[in-house]
Amino acid sequence: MKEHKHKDVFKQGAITPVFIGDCIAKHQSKTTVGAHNIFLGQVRADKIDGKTVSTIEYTAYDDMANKKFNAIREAAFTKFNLTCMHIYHSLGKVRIGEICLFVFVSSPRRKEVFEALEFVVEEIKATVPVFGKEIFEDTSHRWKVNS
Amino acid sequence: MKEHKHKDVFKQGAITPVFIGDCIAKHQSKTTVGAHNIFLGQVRADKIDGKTVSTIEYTAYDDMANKKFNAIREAAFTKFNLTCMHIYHSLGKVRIGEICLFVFVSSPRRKEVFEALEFVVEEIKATVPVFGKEIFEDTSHRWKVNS
Amino acid sequence: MQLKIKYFGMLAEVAQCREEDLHCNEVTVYGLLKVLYGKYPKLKEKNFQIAQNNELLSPKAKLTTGEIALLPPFAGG
Amino acid sequence: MQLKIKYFGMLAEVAQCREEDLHCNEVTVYGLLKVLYGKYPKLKEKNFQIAQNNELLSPKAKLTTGEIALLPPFAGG
Repeated sequence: MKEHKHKDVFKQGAITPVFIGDCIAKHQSKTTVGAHNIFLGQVRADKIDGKTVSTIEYTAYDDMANKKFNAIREAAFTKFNLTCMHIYHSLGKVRIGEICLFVFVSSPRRKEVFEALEFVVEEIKATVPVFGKEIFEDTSHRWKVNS
Repeated sequence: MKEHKHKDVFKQGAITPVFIGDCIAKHQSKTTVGAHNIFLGQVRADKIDGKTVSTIEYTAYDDMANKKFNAIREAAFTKFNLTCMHIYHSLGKVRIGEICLFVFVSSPRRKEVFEALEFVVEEIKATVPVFGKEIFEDTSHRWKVNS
Repeated sequence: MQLKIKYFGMLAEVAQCREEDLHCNEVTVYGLLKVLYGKYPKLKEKNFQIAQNNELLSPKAKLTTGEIALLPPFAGG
Repeated sequence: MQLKIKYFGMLAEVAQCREEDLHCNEVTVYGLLKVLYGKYPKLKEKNFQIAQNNELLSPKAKLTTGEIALLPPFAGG
């Protein structure tokens, strides 16, 4: 399973569209791939009690998070016929409109990527210890809970 | 429904990673969006009877294709809570490893984008009159059939 | 009835043209198919559908003057 | 038993620190919770889980010397 080894999931700050474009470009040499599926989580300007979120600050329990990302990765390669898979998650501050999660799965066939991507995203939300501090425009904050 | 009006689905030649990155960047101003889901169809170097595909040349029955793309678009906005949606499909020659289909859906919530993206991609495959000529390295060809 | 027949994909190879004008006394899809099979016997081996006004037609559907498209299996994406 | 307690997210606000060393005579998660609730009464109002060795523990699970993490609801992505 060496080729599936996970590294550098966490990135400091937002994940940029240029980084995502570069990642897509790198997959053009994989000519057995017929379908890519990409999930992007973007920070919303949610309004709560009249205040508007301006930034989310992410923290994680790194050791456990990395172990969980690896487990998700191994499970996805076992369950689905994937050629490759990448996960990137932000740490630190990400402003509204910026991207905080980038999951990228590739397979010869499209059916595999739809199922695999949803599986991976739901597992990340459920099992990876990442915490989000929603900071409002007035600098007060609230702790984010996934729904 | 004016804001959902469809235009310019077809693009001559491959869809580039830079174009996709730019399209993602343009969505950073949409701060009600929490989730994007992107499908990319990439041309595979399939081996058939000992010959390897090098290029697919796409043609379409344009009038009907545009009508079908519009119908898919309207159906997707009716069925799912989408903030926006884009479809791009190549015409002409696309080499192996290059991207020929780019579908991009965005919503406040992730559940919506997973369902919407699969719906849109399956509808495109089933209802849009696009034809693919798989050209082998020796310049012979075969007509592609979706599975 | 005056029709313009458009051939797509492998069907353009069979007809050796992308479109042609055709005068046809038949008024249904089924009738048109008989005419086309007579003109291009190899069409009988092909899997295709017929569309008019951007919609697929059933074999019993009535034709109207104008453009008709012969569409092989779709292969988008 | 010597433990290092790590507090994440809103729990670090309750404990007013990110980690601390704690000597604890209790050997189960349930016992540790009693100690922590005594030290930080506001923890009782919080929804959280306890992990050791990168795995979530049930209330009856045994603790071992070393690092313990208090984890509020996950909010990745």
